[in-house]
Amino acid sequence: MNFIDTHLLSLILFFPALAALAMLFLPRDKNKLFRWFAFSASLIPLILSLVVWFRFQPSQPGFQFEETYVWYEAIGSSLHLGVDGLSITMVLLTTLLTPLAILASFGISDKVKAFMILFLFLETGMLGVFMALDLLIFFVFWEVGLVPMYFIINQWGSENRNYASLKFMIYTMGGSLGLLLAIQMLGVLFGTYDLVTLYQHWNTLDPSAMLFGMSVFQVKQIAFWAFAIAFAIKVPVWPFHTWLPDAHTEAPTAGSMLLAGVLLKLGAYGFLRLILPLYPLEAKIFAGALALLATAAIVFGAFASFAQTDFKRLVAYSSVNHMGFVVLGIAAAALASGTNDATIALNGAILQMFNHGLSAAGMFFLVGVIYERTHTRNLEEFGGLFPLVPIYGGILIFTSMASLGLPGLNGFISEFLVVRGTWPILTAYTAISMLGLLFTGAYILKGIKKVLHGPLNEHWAHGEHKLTEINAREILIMAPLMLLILWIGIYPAWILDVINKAVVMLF
Amino acid sequence: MTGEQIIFLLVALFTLGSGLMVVTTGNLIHAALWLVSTLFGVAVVFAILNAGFLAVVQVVVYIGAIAILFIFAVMLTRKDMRDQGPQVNKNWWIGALLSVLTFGGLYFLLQGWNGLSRTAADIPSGFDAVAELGTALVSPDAYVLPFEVASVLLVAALVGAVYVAFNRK
Amino acid sequence: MSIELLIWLIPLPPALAFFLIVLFTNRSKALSHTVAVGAALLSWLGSMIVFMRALRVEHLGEHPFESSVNWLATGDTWLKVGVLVDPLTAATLFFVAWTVLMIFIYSVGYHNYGQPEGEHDHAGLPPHGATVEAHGHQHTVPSVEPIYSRFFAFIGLFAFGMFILVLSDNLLTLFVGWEIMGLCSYLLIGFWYAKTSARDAAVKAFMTTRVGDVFMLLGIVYLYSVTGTLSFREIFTEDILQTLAKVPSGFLGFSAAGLIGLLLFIGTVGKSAQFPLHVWLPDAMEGPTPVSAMIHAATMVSAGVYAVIRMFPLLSLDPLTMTIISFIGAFTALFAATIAVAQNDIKRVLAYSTISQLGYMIAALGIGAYVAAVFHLITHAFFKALLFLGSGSVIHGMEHGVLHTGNHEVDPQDMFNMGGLRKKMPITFWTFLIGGFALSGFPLVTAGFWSKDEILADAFGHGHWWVFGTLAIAAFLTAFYTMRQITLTFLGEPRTKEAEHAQETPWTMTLPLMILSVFAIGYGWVGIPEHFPILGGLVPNWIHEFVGGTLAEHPESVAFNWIPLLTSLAVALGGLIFGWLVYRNVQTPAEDNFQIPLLKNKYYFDELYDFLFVKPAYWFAETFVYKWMDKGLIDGILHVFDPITNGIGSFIRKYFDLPVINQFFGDGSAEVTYWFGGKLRAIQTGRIQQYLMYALLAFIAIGAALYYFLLT
Amino acid sequence: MVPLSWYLILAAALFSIGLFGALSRRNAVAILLGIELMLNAVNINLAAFWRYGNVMDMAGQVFAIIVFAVAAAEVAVGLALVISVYRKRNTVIADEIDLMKF
Repeated sequence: MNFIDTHLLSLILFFPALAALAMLFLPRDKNKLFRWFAFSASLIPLILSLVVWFRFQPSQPGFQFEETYVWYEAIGSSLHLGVDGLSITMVLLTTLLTPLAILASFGISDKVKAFMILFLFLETGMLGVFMALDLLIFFVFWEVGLVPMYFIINQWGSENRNYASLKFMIYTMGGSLGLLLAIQMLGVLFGTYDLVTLYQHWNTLDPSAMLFGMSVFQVKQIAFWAFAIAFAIKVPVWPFHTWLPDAHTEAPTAGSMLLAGVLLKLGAYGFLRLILPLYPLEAKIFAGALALLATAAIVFGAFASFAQTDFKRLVAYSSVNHMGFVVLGIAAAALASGTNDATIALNGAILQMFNHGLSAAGMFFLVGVIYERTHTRNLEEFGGLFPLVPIYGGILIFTSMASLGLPGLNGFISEFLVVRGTWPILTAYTAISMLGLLFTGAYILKGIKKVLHGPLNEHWAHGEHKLTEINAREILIMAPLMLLILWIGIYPAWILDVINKAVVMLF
Repeated sequence: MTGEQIIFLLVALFTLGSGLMVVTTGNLIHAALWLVSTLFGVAVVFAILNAGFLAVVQVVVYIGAIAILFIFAVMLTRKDMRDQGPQVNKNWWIGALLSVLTFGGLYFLLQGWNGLSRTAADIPSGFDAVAELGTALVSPDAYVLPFEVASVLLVAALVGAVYVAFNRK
Repeated sequence: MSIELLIWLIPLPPALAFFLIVLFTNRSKALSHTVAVGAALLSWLGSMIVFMRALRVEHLGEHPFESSVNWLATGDTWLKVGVLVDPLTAATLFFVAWTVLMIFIYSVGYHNYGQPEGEHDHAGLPPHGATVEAHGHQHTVPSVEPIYSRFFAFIGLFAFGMFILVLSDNLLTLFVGWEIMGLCSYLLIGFWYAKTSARDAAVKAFMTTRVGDVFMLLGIVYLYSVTGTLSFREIFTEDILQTLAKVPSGFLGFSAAGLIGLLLFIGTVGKSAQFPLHVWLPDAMEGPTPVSAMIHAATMVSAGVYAVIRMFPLLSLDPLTMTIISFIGAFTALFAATIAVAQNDIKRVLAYSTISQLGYMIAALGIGAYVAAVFHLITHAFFKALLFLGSGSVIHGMEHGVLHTGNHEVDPQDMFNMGGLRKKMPITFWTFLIGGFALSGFPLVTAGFWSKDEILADAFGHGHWWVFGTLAIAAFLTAFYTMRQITLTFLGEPRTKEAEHAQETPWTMTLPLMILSVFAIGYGWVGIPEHFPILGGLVPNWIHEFVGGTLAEHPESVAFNWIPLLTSLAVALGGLIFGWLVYRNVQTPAEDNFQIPLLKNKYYFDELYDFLFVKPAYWFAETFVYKWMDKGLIDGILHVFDPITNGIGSFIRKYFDLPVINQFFGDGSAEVTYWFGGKLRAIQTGRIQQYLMYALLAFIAIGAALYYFLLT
Repeated sequence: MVPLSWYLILAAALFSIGLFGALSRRNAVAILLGIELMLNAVNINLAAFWRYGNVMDMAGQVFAIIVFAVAAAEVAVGLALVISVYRKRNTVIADEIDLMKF
């Protein structure tokens, strides 16, 4: 047990990857075995991260469960892992959503082994980003998460998957390019990639010194934008968002779940973990621009979502809209760091990340459920399905309402906190973003209206096209999500307390 | 010119002459017999060099085993012995030229070596070359490994020869 | 059990009922409605206990029941949420609990919503029509929603939302309840979701109220930012109110209090369907009738007014905001009343009358008549619930007639198809009459008279002449259209065969009507002004004493004046008589002189909004944002990279890779090697001796060369 | 005493003769005979260098012994090959065994 105690994080991080390697040695064509193997393999990190969650001391400053291993001594990079209140929530979200996503992809019968292996690798990649306390490790995992997702979209996606996967890959790689350069620069400057050390050095840099023939100020600005663009693409912030609808729409259901549930959070996490602590001044200078883009994401995301006729695309655009609130909160916090308003905004932003992970994953899954049965996502081809699938309909309405931000469910809490935090700091932007909030309602209702309500499309009522009710496995996937949605909505203190303490100590 | 030198010259002439006959005589049986005489000459040279064991082995192994093996081989491929065609190929002159060149080259190289006219030191008294050789061959700090490798080689050759020459009919 | 714990528990039974029905009992109709009614009964019981306890506490305003818990972590502090029962809450709780319980019971009677059950009405079947046999006819009815239980689940959640809203001690949970009700109204208005009109009405209701909600959220957020608290008791302290009144908001000269008040008020405008966000309420008639009663009378629209009443100390700080409120209230009162005159649908008339009456309350608040607003809110809740349930009963009876004749062309909700129902449905008639007279303000005996009179008296007494005038005209119109409705529906002779065959409804429906009519008459007596001639002082003006205690400064009751009283009498009686005179002989819509197209079409607001907001929103979303910006501009820019990189790539390929690398170096070296190989292969003779010779030649040559170059 | 050069020259001459045999003879067995001559020439050198160098170091003789072994192995395998080829192609003329050509 002692080994497990001292290596909790690395166990969580590498267990999926090891399981994926082990899967290579399983006999061929045993699809059932692959599915259950991958599913149970992804449960272990969940259990371990729950252990971490319960052992975590929210009031203790700094990182916990730290582990350091030699990795690349020559350039001062080490495998340094650790979590604080900010990353523990994200780790929990990841380890929670991965088993659910794997469970959701039990319906896949094509190249199951490869699919499951990619998923487990993906989990390691995502977890690595959240746990890394070393810039180079951070980047490595950042990219590790990218590759499996590319193949998942490219191999198991729907019609337009080539375009979508390529767009996703190139977009993200385009962002990573600057990120890598900036990371290298930091590494070269300080001879270490260790975040904890960098936090101290980078901000105590003599402002009059010259680096690479430029003033410190200019260098920092350049590095800031390199970081910011990489993360902005991942979040995505308007106008870097157009990869998202394509990728989400074309990805297989489980892929979309993780893409929306976790991968988008990587960008926001980058903002919180790297940009705010490393570039407080620059962030403050450019917070206005960031807020403008975030507001644009909220408003235009909502409108674009409203304009869709493709159900999945509608949900995909809703992510742009929701993640806009995260960025808005971050922008406000950057502008007024240290104030109580900033703390509230960040609380909201982080909770929104978690909440969006739950509701977006749920929404994508529900779209997937109906797509699996009807093989269409066109809203015009549905209609009046409620009597055929009452349970599904109920779950869809519930999850939609969480996405809409109905009070009593989780989305409201985080949106309220973000709006509360940003209002005194960025009043005009907050007011404009309300337009997005209004249209959040519009597109959610449009989705429900077109799918469940209205006259029944007889096509789905009889014969071979007869729509079947959501099955037990699928309900099992939704159940934990819905429970958490309701739980956070009614009593958010359990998670918000952890976030709040982390935010107070960090920023 | 000492007696030893005379003996040496005679032996050398005998050896070389026999060697020439080996490569030039038409009848292969004769060539094999001429080989026996050459090998015998070499054995004498070994004797002159005080390498008594080598001389004995030369006679026993080479003459007694290898040369006989040749004769068997010749007899097994007997048809060609009666071939009346030339025993050398049409490029024989190139071969001859190359041989002469080789000899000339070696001779030329030897000319430039200062240890050429070295004479042999006396064998220390009580030195038993055969015993020394035996010790050297089986001593772990000397040549036991090459010795063992050689034995392995022989086994391999034995197996290989049997395998190659084995008549599957 | 401590009273605080009991207060916490009041909202829970309906919520539990919701989950119970959704998760477990949804297959059983009887079990579902039992659970729902039982939950309502429990909440009612709890509310009554709390109400009684509240009555016994002196100075409840200063020492309310309250209790709170930590909810949201915000930096170093927590946002607390909790419950609060002060006089206002107690009074509201009283009428909410009663009306909710009545509506729940009524819903059981409204069983299957007036449609007969058919054998095809099994759960899971598409609701697109079922053939049923009733009264010897085969009928194809627009199918009954088979999921009966769903209705009770929804109204349970609805009641939960309302209790939360009423009991909460802070704006945030008030907003939570507010929005839960919004969701439920959406679900219930769209209950017959297979009908396109119901579906659209639901979306319209949700979106229109959401416009208000978004502003309200901003108001809450603003208030929270400025004061750092959302608790009513903490906000309504002298210090905070003074600060709020002084701090400028930087927006059109409003003080912070004014702007917050305005933002919160916009929320109410949406929720209580005030002009200009009133458009959703008439369409909300698409829902089942108990729902209409729920939304219009007891809960949702009242919630809007309740919120304004609740925030009155804040709102009253800025005179500009107050002016806006009174203007919107008075305008809505008149405006909706004029529309109601021209409606033929029995429920729509009531819908517009609701809007109009809510305008009354808002206007009353706008002029500072706090107690009058509360009084009217309560009386209105009772008599409007009564009217809606009564209209439901009428429709139920009419549908019975429709099923009897089998003529589905006849709209059972059109008043011109009715007439003479007083004989067919006597209980419904008498209770409806009571409700209608209360609405009209029939003097002395009805509750509506006292509350309406108090508003008029307040308006007159405080010198708000134009408010007084507007409301008086509206009151006249109210009496007029109410009488029109009663005349067309119940009086005269049946105009259609269906009306002849209408039947009285079962006891579960009439019992709530009777109970509510008791309140519609009796509740007025708790608020008779002290100086009222003859009656004043016989019964203490309890409502003024009790509710007035909510405010820090006990409001002064206005001095008695004959002018508003006489006006009130005149408009009420005048309207009723005029309505009866005009409509007693009218048989068809063509004979109705008030069917003015402008009024009939509700001043074309739907069309206007469609043109101004809905269509542009669609255009903006679909064409501008998606087609032009995302697909056109952003993806367009991205797609430019494709030809550029492709162009560079193919250029390099065409002019460098292919000729230089491939042909010259690649293929070239291969060709040279091939040529040499062809030449050199002659030496590959297969003859071992030749190879040996080559090797030797090379050896000698190399050796000679080495010797020559190295050793010499 | 016989100088070292004599032995070396003898060995060189014997080697050249063997080389000529290996290069020129048509018969495969005869080629092997030439090779035997060359091996013997080497052995003469090894023995001579032992005798004229440090007598205590038995390396020369040891290697001569190993050459014997190699020669024996070579002859055994070589002759086996010759016999095998003869069986298959009915010839031992080296020039005619030229399958491995272009």
